[in-house]
Amino acid sequence: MKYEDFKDNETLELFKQTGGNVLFTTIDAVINWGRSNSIWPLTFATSCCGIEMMAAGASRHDFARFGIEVYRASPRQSDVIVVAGTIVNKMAPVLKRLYDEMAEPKYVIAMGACAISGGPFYYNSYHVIKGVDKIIPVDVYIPGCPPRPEALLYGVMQLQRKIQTETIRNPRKQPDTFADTEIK
Amino acid sequence: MTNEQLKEKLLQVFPGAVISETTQYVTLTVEPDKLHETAAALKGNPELHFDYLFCQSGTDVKEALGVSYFLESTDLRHHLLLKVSTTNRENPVLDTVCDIWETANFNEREIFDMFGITFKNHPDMRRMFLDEEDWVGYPLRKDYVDEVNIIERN
Amino acid sequence: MTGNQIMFILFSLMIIVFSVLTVTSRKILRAATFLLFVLVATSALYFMLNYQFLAAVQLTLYAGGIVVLIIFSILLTSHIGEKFESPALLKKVYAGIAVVAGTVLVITTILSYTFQNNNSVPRSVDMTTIGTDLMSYGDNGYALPFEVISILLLAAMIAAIVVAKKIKTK
Amino acid sequence: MQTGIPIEYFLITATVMFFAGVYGFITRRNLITMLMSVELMLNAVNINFVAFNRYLYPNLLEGQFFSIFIIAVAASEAAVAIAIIINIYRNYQSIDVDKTDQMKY
Amino acid sequence: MTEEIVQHDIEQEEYLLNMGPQHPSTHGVLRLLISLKGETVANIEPHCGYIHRGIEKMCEKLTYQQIIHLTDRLDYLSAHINNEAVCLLVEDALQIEVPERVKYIRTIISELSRLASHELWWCAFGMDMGALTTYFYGLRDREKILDIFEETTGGRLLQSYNCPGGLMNDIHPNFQKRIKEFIPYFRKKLPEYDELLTGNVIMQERTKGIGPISKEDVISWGVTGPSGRGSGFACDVRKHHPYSAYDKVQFEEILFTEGDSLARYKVRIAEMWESLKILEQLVDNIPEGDYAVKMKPIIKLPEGEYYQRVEACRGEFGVYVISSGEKYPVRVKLRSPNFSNLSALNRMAAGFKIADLVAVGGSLDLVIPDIDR
Amino acid sequence: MAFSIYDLTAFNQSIHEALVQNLSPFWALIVEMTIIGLVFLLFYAIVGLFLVYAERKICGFIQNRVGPNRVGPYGIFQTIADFIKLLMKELIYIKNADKFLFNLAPFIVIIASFMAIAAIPFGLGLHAIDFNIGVLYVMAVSSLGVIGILLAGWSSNNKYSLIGAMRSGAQIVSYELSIGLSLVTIVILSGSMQLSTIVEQQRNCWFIFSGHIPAFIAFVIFLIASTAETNRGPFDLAEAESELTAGFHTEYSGIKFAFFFLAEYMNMFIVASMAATLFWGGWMPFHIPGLTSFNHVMDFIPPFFWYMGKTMVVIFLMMWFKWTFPRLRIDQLLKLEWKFLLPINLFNIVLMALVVLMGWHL
Amino acid sequence: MSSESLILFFIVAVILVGGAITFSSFIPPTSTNPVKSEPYESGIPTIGKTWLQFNVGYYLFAILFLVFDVETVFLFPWAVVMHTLKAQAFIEILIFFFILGLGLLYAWKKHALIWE
Amino acid sequence: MNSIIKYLKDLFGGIKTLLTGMMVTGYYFVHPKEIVTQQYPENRKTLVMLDRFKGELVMPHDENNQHKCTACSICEINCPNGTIEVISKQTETEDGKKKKELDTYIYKLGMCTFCGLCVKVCPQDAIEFSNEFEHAVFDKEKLTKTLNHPGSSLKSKQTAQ
Ligand code: SF4
Ligand code: SF4
Ligand code: SF4
Repeated sequence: MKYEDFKDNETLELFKQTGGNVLFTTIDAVINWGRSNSIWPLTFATSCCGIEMMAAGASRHDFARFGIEVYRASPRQSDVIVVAGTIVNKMAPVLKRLYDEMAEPKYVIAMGACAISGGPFYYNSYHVIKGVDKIIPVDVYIPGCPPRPEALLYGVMQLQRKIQTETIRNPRKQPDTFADTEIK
Repeated sequence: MTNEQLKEKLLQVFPGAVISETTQYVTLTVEPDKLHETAAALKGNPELHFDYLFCQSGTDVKEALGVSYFLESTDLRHHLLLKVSTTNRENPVLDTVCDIWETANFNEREIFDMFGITFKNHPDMRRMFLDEEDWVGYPLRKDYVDEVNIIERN
Repeated sequence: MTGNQIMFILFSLMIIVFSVLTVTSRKILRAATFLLFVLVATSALYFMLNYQFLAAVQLTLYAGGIVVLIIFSILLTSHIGEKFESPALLKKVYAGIAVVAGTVLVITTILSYTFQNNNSVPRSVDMTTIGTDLMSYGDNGYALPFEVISILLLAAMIAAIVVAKKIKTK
Repeated sequence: MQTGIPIEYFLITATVMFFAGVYGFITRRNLITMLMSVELMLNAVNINFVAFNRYLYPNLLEGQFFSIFIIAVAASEAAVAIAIIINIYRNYQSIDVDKTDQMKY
Repeated sequence: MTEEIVQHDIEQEEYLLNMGPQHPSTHGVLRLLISLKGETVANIEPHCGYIHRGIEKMCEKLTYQQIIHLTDRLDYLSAHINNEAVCLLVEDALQIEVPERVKYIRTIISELSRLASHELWWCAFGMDMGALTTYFYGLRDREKILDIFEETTGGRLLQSYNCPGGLMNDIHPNFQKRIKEFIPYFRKKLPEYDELLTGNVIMQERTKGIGPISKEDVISWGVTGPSGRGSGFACDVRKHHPYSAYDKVQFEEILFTEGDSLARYKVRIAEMWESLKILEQLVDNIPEGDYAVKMKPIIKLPEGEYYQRVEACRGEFGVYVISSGEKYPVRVKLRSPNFSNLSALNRMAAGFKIADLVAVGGSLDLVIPDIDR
Repeated sequence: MAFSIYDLTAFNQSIHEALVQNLSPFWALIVEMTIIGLVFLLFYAIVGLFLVYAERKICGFIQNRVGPNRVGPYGIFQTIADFIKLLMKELIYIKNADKFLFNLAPFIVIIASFMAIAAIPFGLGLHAIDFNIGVLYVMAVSSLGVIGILLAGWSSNNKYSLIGAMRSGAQIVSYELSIGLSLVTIVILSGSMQLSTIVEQQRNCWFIFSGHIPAFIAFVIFLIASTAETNRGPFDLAEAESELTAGFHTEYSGIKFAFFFLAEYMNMFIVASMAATLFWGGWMPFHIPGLTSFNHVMDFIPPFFWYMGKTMVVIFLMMWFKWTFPRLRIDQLLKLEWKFLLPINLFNIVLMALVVLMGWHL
Repeated sequence: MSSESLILFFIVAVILVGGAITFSSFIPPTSTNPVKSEPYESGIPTIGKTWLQFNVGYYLFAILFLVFDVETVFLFPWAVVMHTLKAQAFIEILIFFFILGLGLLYAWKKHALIWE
Repeated sequence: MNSIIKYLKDLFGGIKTLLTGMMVTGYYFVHPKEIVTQQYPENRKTLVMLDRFKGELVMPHDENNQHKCTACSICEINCPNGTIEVISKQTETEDGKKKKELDTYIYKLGMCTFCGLCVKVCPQDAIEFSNEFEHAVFDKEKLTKTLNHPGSSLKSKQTAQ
């Protein structure tokens, strides 16, 4: 897919850092190539969006083409956490814990309206987190309720593009605001 | 059994019972202190034999906290709505029926969680969904307010 | 210095260091791991001496069998945080003295004795020889011990099962 | 054949190993570690056998056979010993010799 | 003194093991706190609420049309059927007779939902058992159904196709054609399911006699749906309280009496055949007519209490509404089948191994958001 | 013989001689072995990566999908990307874990499999070390891997790991017996334990044919047992994802996890090679006695390809198993071994001895 | 090639594996937070000890394994000479098997082969 | 004897079931044409969404940059979760009458549940769903969209008819 076909290129440009000598750029390119083509997700699905995530992994859409089919059940070995579904107050500490237990570098995809903003449960709900970006830093947002599997694939490609902007000398910093978010 | 027959039968078994009828189900209203014995009789009486509690719901209507039990007999195929309510909002206590219908075990925990109705003799009276340690209040009550989490839609 | 010598030094050092560690480590599973290293190094010595079958037996039975069994039982009986309290100082000292004395004594004896290197033609130790010896009766035959081993194994198996059997009266 | 390595070296290695086993056997109070010490001693003996065989009687196989049989016996011994140890553990919740001899059946 | 060897005679302290909230075998965010003795499960304590979204509370602030979009998200695999319950309730309360066409279409889509749901269950169950390929075959066939959904309703998983009084829009012209293509296709594929998993000796060994529960217990615990019918509890709402077009079709209520995981498994497989049968009977006979009756823009139910039960994919789904005559309901209670089914898990799986717990959990086919609501 | 054109012994010899002439014997050995070690390690890594890729493609095709295809043509660089990723991933240390053992475990696992590969004949003269006890050696060395697994499970300070480790420990040691005994069956037939001799003896007829029924039984048992020994489905209880998340390596991240992963595939490769070598004649071409011209054609396929081809067929079988069958439960698994495979195996040995005794094997 | 070569083999492997691990423990980005080094248990803090009292059943299999392992090892030399010694070896092994078969039978009868 | 026969029957029966299973997977392995994978980013050119697919809410504008929305806010009220915000402005027409007109039609894509109520209730049919699904972004703000194009105006009645 061509660069122009993607959405939100403006934000991507912000991520891109200039500079670095040739050696580092090459190394970066190699490492980023490896990282972006081997994004192993954590088996983490809370509700309806999880089913579409499963569907994305199945034969019709075949996640595996991107090399992403290696679902790891242990956060130690996974690279991306796809928050597929609603996160409620009781689940939030768990999610945060899982995120914390993952090994760097780690990424987060917020899949579906619930993960982005609480979606259908934004108003009048007493137990839903209004967007996972309140507890963990999110890299890519995929709207939809649920997003169709292609949309998830598209989101993954967006994440790949984002990973490719990283440099080894200046890895993506975890925003300080999240370092010690206290979840009640 | 038709609803009419059922009503007669009920009056036979529980003389002086308060019986009404919604569009669907015969409704039997009991006092909290009679609840357990009525329930036991409903299941135990071979001609009523309500062995299947298919829905148990807490209610909060007009001052009274209550519980509705939807009963069905799996062999006689008749239905009953059993209702009980208490006006004590501070410390509502009802008898448990989970020794009669096992499914009440979880349902009563849920009702406790959502309405704060405590069930006497329940083996495991804890919150079902919300955090046991630090959740305050009973969300499904009409007077529940929660400024932190709820965003009201104007 | 030849390769052989270097390797010998390597392995004997390994054996010595790890056997000392085995008996002094305060974490039991580590001790077992050190024991494993000792046994593997021993088997490497056998390889050096060209007793390949023996070395493989050492690896299979000692390293792959006994150590696995020991580790299993450790996994069953002790907990990761557990450490032995180090033995009483006095005991340590006594044992140390006795052991050092014994070692010195034996080593001096060994050193003072001159071994007669036998220069007769080494017998080849390929599998056929071993097998034939093991199967034959007579002077160089080990048929009897071979059968006896089976009885030993039978006994061990029955013993283990009997011991492991639950005793209900308790 | 093994030029350059005198037999004494083998014997010394075995000696140290043996006495390490002895030390462990004396100081350790844990049955499993004691068993491990015993294995060390047996192993030291094995090395001796093999060294003697190779250096002094290269035309025979006795040393090797002895070692093999020792290993087999050691295995059987370990099997039974572990069975006993586990049994002790079941009954006393401990495999410490000091504790186990206080608690009589 | 018995001669038998019992290996766990140590006063084994029970130890606790967490399964979930993030665990592949709990199919979502259920947390099971398991007390183990050795590898035997002594007790299972389900901890729910990791996806409790307070839907019942939210319903009190929504109109009846809007409730639909929340019932979708309860048991998302039988989204359409849940919606149907709400719609039927409203229609009953207002005494509206919906056109026959609507009834037929609703029934067809319900059965398609059931097929899709059972296929997903099959693949998830296979995965639980460690047969990883089932996952792909099940979802492959499910996609065909999703295509039918998408073409007509615009949604793959959550259709929001029902509305009080009828349907959101008419069926797509291709609807019948696609179903007629699908039926023979799936009739060919379904035997493969049996060849791959059902007959497999390992699978049989692992499920036969595992997690048994008697009919009395099933009734008492309120276990419904295929799980209940695996124990011989005749609880098919479609049969006993027919709604929509179910009184016009011939189908069997699948009953098995063993009550073990294998029976629950077989019920679902057999139900897929039944669903195909129902589809065949209906698909050619969709009557002409409107796809919805005209409703007032604001629906107010007369004061009173209403209850509607339907047969969702996992059991009996019920909606209980107390109305005060306003446009918002006073109380909405959603009787979710999974909640009751979960409560019996301890009864079924205690005394078996952890691996069996997974098998039993798989055979119950739990959908956690439906439990937590 | 025609295939002697592929004999690499002379080639090896010349390298050896060049080294010996130019360096002192000690250094010659060191250099030689380092070269061989590096070559083997490279081979090891390539095979490992390839197997991972193959597995993903094969299961893709079995499951009606295409598998990795976006990284390089047909996705062949997929596993390399994975490897780079894993190499650049943080290593996590677990609180209260026994750091020494925690780090040691992957070493043991990977070195055990690496040492085993040294004895396998890949082709005529393509042999790192040709022991006269080769069969026993491979068995001995690969049996050490289980220690690594046990250590990994225990030292992670994690319940899932511990259960996983205990399970796979019990499983591996049990099935090792079956492997050993089916190897014995073949040793009876060949009368040698040297792998090169065993291969040589199959010049005219592979053992699986010349050994009649007992060899076939032994092969089946070997296949089952080696699938179990390598912790692969349907025997993958140790990492039974639906019960124990990731089993004994739950707490391992990054490259250490990669080593476990790699070792699993390499063990598979080793047992497959053993199966190919012992039962299907290793690098020996397929010969039908009597059909000389056919045999000649076969001879022109280089031995290495024969060897690889056979190994891959066995590996494919194992993958096929994995992607078809449900997982066994631990007690069923042990029952299978102790109540079925072991007695059948013992019986089979006697049968084979009888075959040899009667001279039917020729 | 001599068996010493094994050792070099071994050393090469150790160095490369160790090198990879060392590389990987310094170069990649790291982050620290309090829960990262806690054991993972489905996203919930671990309850109780992480060490479990295991089903003791496992060790019985380990013991039986050891016994049979010894047997296997002794079978190898026999197997090699089966060709040459023929009947003599055959008879000896029959005796050997008979005795061990008794053991297996015993274990079977005592239900030692069933896992709890 | 019977038990032995049963044992063998079980054994071979079991093996047969295993082989049946392997036949199924093996069949698919050797039939690559059964592969159902649609290769999404590669097939993007040819990918046709089913026309009712609800991907995103849009407000169609005609060539004069005119839309049909009268800013009546019915969709806003009917939306179950407040995804839509209709901001209207009062304008004066030539003849001096006050008239409500659409100022901004805010649609929060990150919240929409695609229930379709808004489209259904809109009296003017001013909004509809598009098939677009490639929405993933790095910045959440990008998901809040203004549906009416800048400078657009209400379609006059005549042209609408
Ligand atoms: S965004 Fe929609 S589909 Fe996804 S979890 Fe939330 S409600 Fe379910
Ligand atoms: S879109 Fe339709 S319903 Fe919404 S404000 Fe405009 S005209 Fe009214
Ligand atoms: S589709 Fe539903 S959620 Fe989305 S804007 Fe329309 S009414 Fe609101």
